[in-house]
Amino acid sequence: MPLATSPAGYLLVLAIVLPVSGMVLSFVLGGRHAERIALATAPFGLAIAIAIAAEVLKTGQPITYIVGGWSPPLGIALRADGFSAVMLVTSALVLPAAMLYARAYFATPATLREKRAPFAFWTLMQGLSAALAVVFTGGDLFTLYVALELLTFAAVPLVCLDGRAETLEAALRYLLFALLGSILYLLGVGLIYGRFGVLDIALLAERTRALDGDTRALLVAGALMTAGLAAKTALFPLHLWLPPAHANAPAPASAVLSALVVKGSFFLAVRLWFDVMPTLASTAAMTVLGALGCGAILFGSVMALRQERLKLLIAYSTVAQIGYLFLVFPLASGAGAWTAVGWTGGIMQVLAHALAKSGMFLAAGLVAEAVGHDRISGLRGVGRSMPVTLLAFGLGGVSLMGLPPSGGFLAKWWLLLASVQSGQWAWCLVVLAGGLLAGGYVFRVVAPAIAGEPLVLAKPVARGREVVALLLALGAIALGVAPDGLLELIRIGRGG
Amino acid sequence: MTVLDLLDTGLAVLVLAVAAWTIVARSNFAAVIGFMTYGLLLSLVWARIAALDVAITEAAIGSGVTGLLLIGAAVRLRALEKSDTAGQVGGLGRVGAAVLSVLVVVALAAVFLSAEGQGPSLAPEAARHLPQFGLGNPITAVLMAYRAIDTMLEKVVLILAVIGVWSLAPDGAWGGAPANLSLAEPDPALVYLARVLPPFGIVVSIYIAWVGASEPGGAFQGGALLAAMALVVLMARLAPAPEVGRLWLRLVIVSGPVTFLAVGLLGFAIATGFLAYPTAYAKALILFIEAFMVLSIAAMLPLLVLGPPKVPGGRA
Amino acid sequence: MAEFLLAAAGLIVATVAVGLVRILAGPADVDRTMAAQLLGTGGVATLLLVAAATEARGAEDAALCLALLAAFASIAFVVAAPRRDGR
Amino acid sequence: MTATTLAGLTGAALIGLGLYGVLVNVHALRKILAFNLIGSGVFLVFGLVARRGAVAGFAADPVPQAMVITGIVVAFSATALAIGLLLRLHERRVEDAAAESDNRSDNKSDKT
Amino acid sequence: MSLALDLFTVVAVVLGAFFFLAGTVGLLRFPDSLSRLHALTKADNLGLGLIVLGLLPQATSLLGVLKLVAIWGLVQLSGATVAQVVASAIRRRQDPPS
Repeated sequence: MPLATSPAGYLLVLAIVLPVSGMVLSFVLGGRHAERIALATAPFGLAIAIAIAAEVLKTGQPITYIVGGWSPPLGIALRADGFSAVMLVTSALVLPAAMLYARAYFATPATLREKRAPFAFWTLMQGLSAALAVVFTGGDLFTLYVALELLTFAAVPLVCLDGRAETLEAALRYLLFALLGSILYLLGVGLIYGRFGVLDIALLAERTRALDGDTRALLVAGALMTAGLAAKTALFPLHLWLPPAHANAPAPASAVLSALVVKGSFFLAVRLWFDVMPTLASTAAMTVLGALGCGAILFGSVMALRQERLKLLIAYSTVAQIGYLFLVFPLASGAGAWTAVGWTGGIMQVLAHALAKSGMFLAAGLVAEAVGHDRISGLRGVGRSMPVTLLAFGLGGVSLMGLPPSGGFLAKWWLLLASVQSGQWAWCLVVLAGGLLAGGYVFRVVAPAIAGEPLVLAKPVARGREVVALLLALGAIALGVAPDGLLELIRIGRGG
Repeated sequence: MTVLDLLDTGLAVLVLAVAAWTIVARSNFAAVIGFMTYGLLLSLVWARIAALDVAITEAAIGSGVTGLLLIGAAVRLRALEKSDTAGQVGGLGRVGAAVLSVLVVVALAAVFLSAEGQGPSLAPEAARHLPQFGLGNPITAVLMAYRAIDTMLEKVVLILAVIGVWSLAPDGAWGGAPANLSLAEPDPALVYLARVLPPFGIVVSIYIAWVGASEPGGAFQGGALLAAMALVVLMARLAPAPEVGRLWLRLVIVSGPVTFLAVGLLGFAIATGFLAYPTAYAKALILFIEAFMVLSIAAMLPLLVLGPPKVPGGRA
Repeated sequence: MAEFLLAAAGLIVATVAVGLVRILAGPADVDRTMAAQLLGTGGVATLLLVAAATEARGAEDAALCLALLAAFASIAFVVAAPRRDGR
Repeated sequence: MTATTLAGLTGAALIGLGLYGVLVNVHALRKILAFNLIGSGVFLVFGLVARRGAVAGFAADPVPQAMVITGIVVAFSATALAIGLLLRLHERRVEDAAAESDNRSDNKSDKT
Repeated sequence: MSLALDLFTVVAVVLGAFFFLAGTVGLLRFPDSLSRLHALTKADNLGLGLIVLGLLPQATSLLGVLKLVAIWGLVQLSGATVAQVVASAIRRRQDPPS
């Protein structure tokens, strides 16, 4: 494993420093400057992310940067493998999309120097961007703890920007779950350090592989960290905080919370079981995670079917889609021949859901703005008055259901394939059932929306914002023709 | 059993008893007071396991800013408490929670007892490079050099927390100042204390921050003490709470992380890379960053205690 | 000598610990605050004794911090507590 | 048993107590306190790890101790944010209840 | 010489501990808040004062002496303030809540 800085390693530093500087500068200058800085730095962020992905793809190797020249275990390494790279690019796409969309929501009025909600939104979004960059590139378990907290602190206040009592309650509940999650994670970090005196992931991978003898500390650590990360990812039955938080947040915030923030803690759970302690990922433990995922798929989908508000429906759908992610544990761990397919399917699910769900939340936000409410029963004919918005919602739905051609289809197809090849048939049934249920809750919205007379809108919305939502949903569809390069990239750094 | 063992065991029992009290106490206020004494006892425990830096941190934070934060909350929530009849979940939930908690404790205890004796350590490694910084305290080297990026990011966490707390303001109050800490005119004795104590406090803070280079102490501890002094002044109403829209306030807040970031980037030019220090100037640069971090912390901690802006916004 | 100082430290911890009963019993919040105040002073004394007995570097500085903040809890209580009939 | 192991076991017990408190207490302020108990228990575990790293004349391993200091800062920020949310929520509920229960036009809306 | 100093330390520390004990007993046994406060300030003043006095001969450096004296001074200042402030708080609220 490389423990030296790669030639392009400085890109990882830039990926972190750029949003941090932007956030700090926005905080100082405030007002309209915060918005300008956020939007102006976004293209550079995307360029850095793409450069990292290109470099990883070109060299076929993870990129490493040794911070301060202090090699682990004493110092800290930043590291980006293929999974990191695709996540960086995804967040560099979704965040700016949500920001562009949010300009109308969170504009500072000309009469004021600075306004509360816009100031908080634009600084916190950049904080989120920085937090995600550290989550995806951190190579040290304690640095990743700090990254998790950054993520929490940037995400929670976004939920209650409108200041209503319900949103405050949702934010508080979210915060308590998240804090419990990160403290459990931290406890695991302490136990691992106590066992090896090392927190660097690459070094730990070597140590755990060479380990024979007492694995008690590691198993306890693994269990605690997984529980903590599951709470932060809202894995069933620890999902209680997610629906109120994601449904009550302003639409652009909901989009990034569902698309990216829950993926951050999932990303770390994957790091833990696939990189830090792959040899300890017993079939039983992985099956438990998969089973919880199944529970999430079924429970979340059924709950989504029963919701009366559009945003709550989408939020419960997130609970269900997170369930699919956890199938990656039984389907991609171990040494079976199917693991490559299972892995690709799992990662594809992360990407497809990020794009589809952000598009759907943005679309739902537009509907709520235009109609004045988001009760599903009152949305008959909305598709006729807002065709672009409804198209965005529908295309996102196609990906959630797993219909071809879409990223969601490929993800579910590969997950099915891996479960068949590995003889773990039970997962197949749940994946298929989840697809059907998703069809149910998407059609519940779409069918009446395109029927009947066009709904009279209380307030028209800007075409540009509809296009942003549509582009995200189209991205989820476009993943369905995944180029080989992407598939190759996703696997770089695996099984090393 | 030696006297020392007796002291340690007694402390442990005491810590656990007070902790249990904060869980079961009926009134919130009693629980909060319990929690404050808990923090104090904990700093004695830290002193006993050779973690004086942590003991000082715990003493500075636990008996200073955290206490004020919690007491303020307990008092303001008192009305709520009375309407809240259900203090705890029902019997079955309690049993479940107890079983889960006991399981966790047993698992942890098993790990600790199975591996008694020496564990892995980076202490020699951390000490080996100390001379090149001219530092005597390895913890400062860990925080400011080996794991500098964590420390830098932790300051970003603090900024995000400030933004988060500020974002809870009522819309009309934005740009204004947080509410007064004291509801009534301060007692003359308090005003006297607030005049006399801060000069000593400033000296002690600077001493603690400075001595951190070679002995237990450091920027965070110094900053936390300064923050406590600022809060004493605010409680006595000798100075008004600052308005959150002020440029100077925001500059002070970010000065620590910005200096850290700037010196870190400078490392690309004058040293081997990000957050690397050239050997000749290492100590000077570290102390330079720490000076601004003290300032940042001394500004942010009181702001977190003060809460969101409340004052202007013309409530008519 | 060290043994004696530690014994004294233990004695003081035990003594003020007994005083913590006031936190449990109250009856008023002001009594609870006083118990915390006593423990604070006791903590300073204990740290000083431990510092002298074990030569733990920095224990005196920890005591210095505690001494600086000795009045903090009580003042916070008085300042935050509303007036007599306050809500 | 050494002072170090004792501190570790104290930490473990604190984590258990705190976990129980978080799960059992309904009031958010008490949950926040309990969360802090877990936090300090976890820090004590780090303290144990640090102390067991006392090799070759060093009193303790400085790396976990430094992490505890970082952790304390983060835990304080978390407490402050949680309390901010809780107080604002309380305030909002009082305001909402007041707005609901009396709609008189001469409502002065003075809260304290 | 050293023996005399040690003896001095022992006597002062024992006396200091005694005052802590007295303060605690007062805090527990006295019937009302004001007299409890009185007991408390005794512990603050005399208890810590005597212990600091007793430790002075054990100090190894001038800085150590300075710190001890500063600690004593700070606790005195705080103690006096607390006594005043808490006393007026007690007077302000004759009927305690909760």
